[in-house]
Amino acid sequence: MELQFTDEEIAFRDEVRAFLKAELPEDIAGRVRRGEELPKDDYERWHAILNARGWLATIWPKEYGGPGWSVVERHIFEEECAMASAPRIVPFGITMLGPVLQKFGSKEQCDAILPRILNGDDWWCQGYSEPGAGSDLASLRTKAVREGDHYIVNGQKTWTTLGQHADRMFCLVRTDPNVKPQAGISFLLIDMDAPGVEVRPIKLIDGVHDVNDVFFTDVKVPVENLVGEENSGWTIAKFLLTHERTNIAGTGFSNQAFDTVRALARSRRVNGRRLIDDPLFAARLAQAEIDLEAMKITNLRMLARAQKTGQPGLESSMLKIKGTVIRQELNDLARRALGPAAAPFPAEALAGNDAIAPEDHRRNAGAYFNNRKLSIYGGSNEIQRNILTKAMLEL
Amino acid sequence: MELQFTDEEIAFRDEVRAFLKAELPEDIAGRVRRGEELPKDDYERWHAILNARGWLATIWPKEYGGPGWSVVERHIFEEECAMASAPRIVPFGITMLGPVLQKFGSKEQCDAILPRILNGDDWWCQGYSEPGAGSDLASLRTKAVREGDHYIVNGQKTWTTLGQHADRMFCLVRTDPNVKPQAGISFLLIDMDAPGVEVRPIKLIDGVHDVNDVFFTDVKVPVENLVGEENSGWTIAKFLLTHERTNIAGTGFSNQAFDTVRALARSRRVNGRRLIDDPLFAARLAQAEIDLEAMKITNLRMLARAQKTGQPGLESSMLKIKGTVIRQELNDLARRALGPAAAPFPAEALAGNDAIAPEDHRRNAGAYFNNRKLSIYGGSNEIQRNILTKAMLEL
Amino acid sequence: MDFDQTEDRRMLAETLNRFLADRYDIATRNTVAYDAPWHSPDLWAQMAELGILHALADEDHGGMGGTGFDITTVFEELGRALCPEPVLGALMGLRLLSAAGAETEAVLEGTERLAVAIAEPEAPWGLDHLETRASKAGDGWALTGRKSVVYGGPSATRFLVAALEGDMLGLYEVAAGDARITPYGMVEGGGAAELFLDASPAKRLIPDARTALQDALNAGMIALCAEAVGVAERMKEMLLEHLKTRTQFGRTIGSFQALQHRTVDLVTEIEQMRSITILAADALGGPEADRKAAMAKNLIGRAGRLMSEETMQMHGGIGVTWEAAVSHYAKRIVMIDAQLGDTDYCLSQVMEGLQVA
Amino acid sequence: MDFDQTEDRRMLAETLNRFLADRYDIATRNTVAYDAPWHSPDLWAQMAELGILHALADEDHGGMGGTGFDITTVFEELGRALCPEPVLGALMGLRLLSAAGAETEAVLEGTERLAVAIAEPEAPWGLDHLETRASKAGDGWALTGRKSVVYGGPSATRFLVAALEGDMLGLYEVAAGDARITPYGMVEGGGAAELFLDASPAKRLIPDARTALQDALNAGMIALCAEAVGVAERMKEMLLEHLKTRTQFGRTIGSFQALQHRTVDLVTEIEQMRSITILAADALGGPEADRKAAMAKNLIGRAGRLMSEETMQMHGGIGVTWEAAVSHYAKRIVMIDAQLGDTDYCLSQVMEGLQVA
Repeated sequence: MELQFTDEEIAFRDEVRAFLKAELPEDIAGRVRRGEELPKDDYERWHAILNARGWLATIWPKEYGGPGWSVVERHIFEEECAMASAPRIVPFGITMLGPVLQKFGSKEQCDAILPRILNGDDWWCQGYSEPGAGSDLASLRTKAVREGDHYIVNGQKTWTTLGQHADRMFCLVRTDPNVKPQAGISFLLIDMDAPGVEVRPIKLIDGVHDVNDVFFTDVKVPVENLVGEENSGWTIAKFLLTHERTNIAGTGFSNQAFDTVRALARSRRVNGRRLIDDPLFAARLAQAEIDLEAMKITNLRMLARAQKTGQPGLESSMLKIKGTVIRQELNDLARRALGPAAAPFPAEALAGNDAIAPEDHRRNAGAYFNNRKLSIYGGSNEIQRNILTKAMLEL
Repeated sequence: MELQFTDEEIAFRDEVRAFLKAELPEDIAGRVRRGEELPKDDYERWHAILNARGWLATIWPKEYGGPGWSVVERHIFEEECAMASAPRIVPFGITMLGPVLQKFGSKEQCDAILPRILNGDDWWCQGYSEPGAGSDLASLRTKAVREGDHYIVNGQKTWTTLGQHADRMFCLVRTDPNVKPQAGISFLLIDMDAPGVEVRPIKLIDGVHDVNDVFFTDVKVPVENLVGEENSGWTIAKFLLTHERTNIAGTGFSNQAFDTVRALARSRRVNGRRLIDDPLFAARLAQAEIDLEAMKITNLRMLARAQKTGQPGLESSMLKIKGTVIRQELNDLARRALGPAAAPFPAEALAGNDAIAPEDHRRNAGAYFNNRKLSIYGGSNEIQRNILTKAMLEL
Repeated sequence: MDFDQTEDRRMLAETLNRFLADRYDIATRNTVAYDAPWHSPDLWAQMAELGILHALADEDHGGMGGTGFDITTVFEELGRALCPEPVLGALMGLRLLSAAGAETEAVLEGTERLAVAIAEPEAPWGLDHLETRASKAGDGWALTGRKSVVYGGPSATRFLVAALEGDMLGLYEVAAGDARITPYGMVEGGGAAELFLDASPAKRLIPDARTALQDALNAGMIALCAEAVGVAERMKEMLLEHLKTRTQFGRTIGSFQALQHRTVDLVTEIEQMRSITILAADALGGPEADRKAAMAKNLIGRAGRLMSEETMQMHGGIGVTWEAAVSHYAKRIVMIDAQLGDTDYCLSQVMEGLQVA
Repeated sequence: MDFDQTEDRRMLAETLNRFLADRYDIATRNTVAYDAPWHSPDLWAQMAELGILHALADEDHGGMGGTGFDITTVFEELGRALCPEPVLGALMGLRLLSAAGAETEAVLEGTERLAVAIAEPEAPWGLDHLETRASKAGDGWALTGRKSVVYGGPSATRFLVAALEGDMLGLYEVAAGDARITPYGMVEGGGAAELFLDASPAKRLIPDARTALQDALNAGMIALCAEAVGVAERMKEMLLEHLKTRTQFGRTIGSFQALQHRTVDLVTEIEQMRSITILAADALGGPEADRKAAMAKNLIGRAGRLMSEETMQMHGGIGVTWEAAVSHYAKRIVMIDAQLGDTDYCLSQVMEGLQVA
């Protein structure tokens, strides 16, 4: 039993820290820290910086340009990035499509697409969810009908994160309506500028626009854009859903959120004392700290097992649930810490002499509401409980 | 909108208080306050005192010897009894069998049985639950086969509260195994001293014995002991389950429990201060007080409606859930308030100079564990949620 | 014991309900609530004409109500419609003007809009840590200090301000033109403002206003509780509708037992919210008013957060979109907690009552 | 980073597991646990012979272990078997004897049984409010005061007692015969005692023992946490078995989604319990030991109550009967909270760390 990192791992961590200190642009980190929406350019600059160092596609094998890191090294990298307020790496090309192509794609597809992902030539988005097919993905209805050497795609996708920036979408479509739902699905790559593709913004609860509806009307997609066999899309979808995700617990984000709330509670004075000296607030915060400390160990235990066995284990569903619960609790504390000063609408949160909240906290209420999505998307916490019931409890 | 009692109701409350002050034996109240098991004699003495005043069968119509109280008067009476640490009225004869006979029984049955209930000649117990038929009452298997002018009863009942004292049992038995479960059940009265009846104690988690298993082996029951028609027992069972229960929220018990914990927290010193000055304990207690205050109003709202419409409303399921949750929370606080001093086993809780808990608190841990049953019996809180889902949410 | 509303109040509720349903559909509401001045002067005038504001003051002061139950009747309907009009300032202001024996007519008729400025950046709740100071200035007074998150501030014509002269907390009136005001919209809609007083000219209404201010806070807290009940009732309707119509895995999601049980718990909490609000409304003006208002606001804060989070969760993705009406209700019921006293502050007040025998 | 146990500890766990499974079936356990002396001297001797106690002390003091992970290995197995033997006193006593440089052999071999007497009626947790006093008496010392709920007290041959001489908190040894002892069984089984010292003769082991006592408390808290993990793991097995076999309404109750989701949440909490115990065990003896032990004990207290209440609830009536093994586990996991520091006390300790930068 050894909780500490090895000397090599500590050296690696220091290297990551030094890199972040030197290379992460302060303007970008500031926006991340303040919880602002990032412009497309921020993501592209950060991807380019990581790619220059060879640290962009951290889960790709070396042969495709990955850094060849262990599970623990990836974890360290992700934690440090979160603590430094780096933007998250946009996952659609790097974390999702990349591994899919490497496993199911043709050599031509890999050669053509993977380098463009690394170089930021294409921004990818994901076309999974549909209205009426949220947690129940297999019931999707967007259909692709083969006509000669093209598919004709009609239907609608929704919750397409950052789709407004995307050049291409990987997409689940129904290619055979006459078999059971899971059997008739294919995995297709679609150009976002193809005629008949329309992207419409979805404004979220706090006014932020980072997800979209995408409509397809008779969109022509060349058959060579099919990944894997026709009607084998469900296998690919499952691969992606159960694909090793070291960062599912989001401990880096929660660490950062905890530090920020603690600093706020130490500096903010409320009714004659520091907020941190209010036992009721301090009790909530201490409890969140304890839960977070426990989850960090749970996360490391799962990582250590994954490192040994190559299997992430079903416990990733537990980490998803607990990770979102803790992060949402910290978001709640951050909002609550401001009291009435959390009220101003994020878009016009007050600044300068008129400010009522410290600079990094003007979106606390907005972030609290926006992050309610954490327990809904990527397989809602209810779905995770169903998965755990079936697989682990054998009920 | 008027929350206060009327002048008449206040006069009634004062009358009840004066009666309790004068008539409730102090030795009995002491045992109730300390949470001890009561000997049979305590119940019998208390019933006799109430009966002498005409206040025993509070829900019976006047013609059968009830006091003719309104819903609100009954509520006041129950609250005051609980606050004065009176024993509960043993419900099996008074609250359960009485109304059943009045509605479904023959004139002969009423004439023979009801006066004996009032006078304490017979102690009744209830034979509903069976091993394997807990929340799912309709699956009961104890069978009664008609042979001439008798039924021959075989099977087992369980959770028979205070059955060790009982002279007679009212009982659900299966009289027709060949129809759907609900249709083949009858309501039968069985003498506990009949040959073939065996009562075995069930010891509960805290060592207390107040429930029993009851076994029937070829027990002969005269057919005139059938209440209502043969195979109509389910109707009677449902009548009893949905029968107006003014006291389902148990607010009197919770009031009493709250006052007791508050007094304990004010007097007990822990690590240099009164327990009530520990903000974490005080916060829990204040929250429980608030929830209880709200529930008391919820309870009164339901009562006021019942008074007007004659219908208790489905909200009684809400009161069952919330009432048990609050009472169990207060039990938890009472145990927690003692810290390590809650440890001694109830049967030998220390007294005199060696006492480590005040006299009224030596069973706090035992009561906490024992009262976990509150959310299980009488229709578990899960069953209540199912009922509410179906009836109120129309889901 | 009687929990039925009087006929008058039932009519008031129906009138207001119909008015809001007609004029404040969610699209209109959002347009009004999220753009300066974060309320509709037109609709405000119409609401005043309906006599809604008269229900908030007693007959001795030009009104037709003013009891706890008049307040809850009005605010429950405002909550149901998610109405962003600055009625809270009118309610608290009318109570303060009444306590001062000042004229209320212009407020009752809707031509004057009041905002009550008590809270400060480091004293968000209660009256014990205020620092804004009043000093004599000629015939009148001058106030210096900063009042923070003044609800209805952007549209107020007059501010009623709590300020200290020595140790004495008084009530002062400041015309909107006599202070620097930074108006802003709130995350859930509606407007508030920062009020900067720099020797700003003021009129003193009550020299020692502690009791009157606490009464105004109590009334305001009860109003917010009732508003939350209205919000919660409407959320419940939306949730049940969603559970009955949304299908996943070939079934309505309302057929899943885990969601059923969670929904039952929410509905139970709404009853608790209503009950504690009744308790506090009944106590308004009496010796238990402070503690019962704090009790109510605490329970509303806890239950409101649960209601918000669970309702969004069970709505799935749609619940966190701007387009879904439920998301605006979900924001409001949470943000109510921060107004006039949050769960923790109110719990501390209730704890004090436990500690002293 | 490595979360596997060493081969030695794995063997220790297996040995103890097998021993307890063979000798401590639930019926035997209940007979032993609920009747004076609330443990089995025979089984204690056998356990010592197996070398279990040696795992609790380090090599410099006659043992073969003594680290946080040695402790958790032993206590998790004790918890799984619901073993009422007074190992906690041995653990804490061995650490104190080691700190004092005193002889440990008789304890390690099981012939002496130690009980550690720190807590008092009004000072149940921590070291800051103790009142028992030590004074010089001839060559030795005399102690006066009352120690309360001394775990393992009924069977102890020697007591290690915390007492003040002036402001200095020292560690003293009192022979069982030199004090008045009131032994009793506990609600979940096992024994404790009240210890009345009235100028009782004592030997001073450590003049200023604050650090040693806090270390013993930390070790004890970690042991209790690990015990709770063992209890919880066994409860989980019982619950899953029950959910899979018990039928209601013609289905196994484990097929009801509401229970499934609650069970998943329990299982998740068990992982959290294990994790926080690992964290605290790793920190034992280091600079973060106090705070991390408090963190662990707090989480264990919260999760333990949930585990107890939910497991009983899902078992239905049978779960609250004496006959059902699960009820005794349900008692133990709750009563662990009150030992050495409950959720609230431990949370306060963690809060202090937040308050100072």
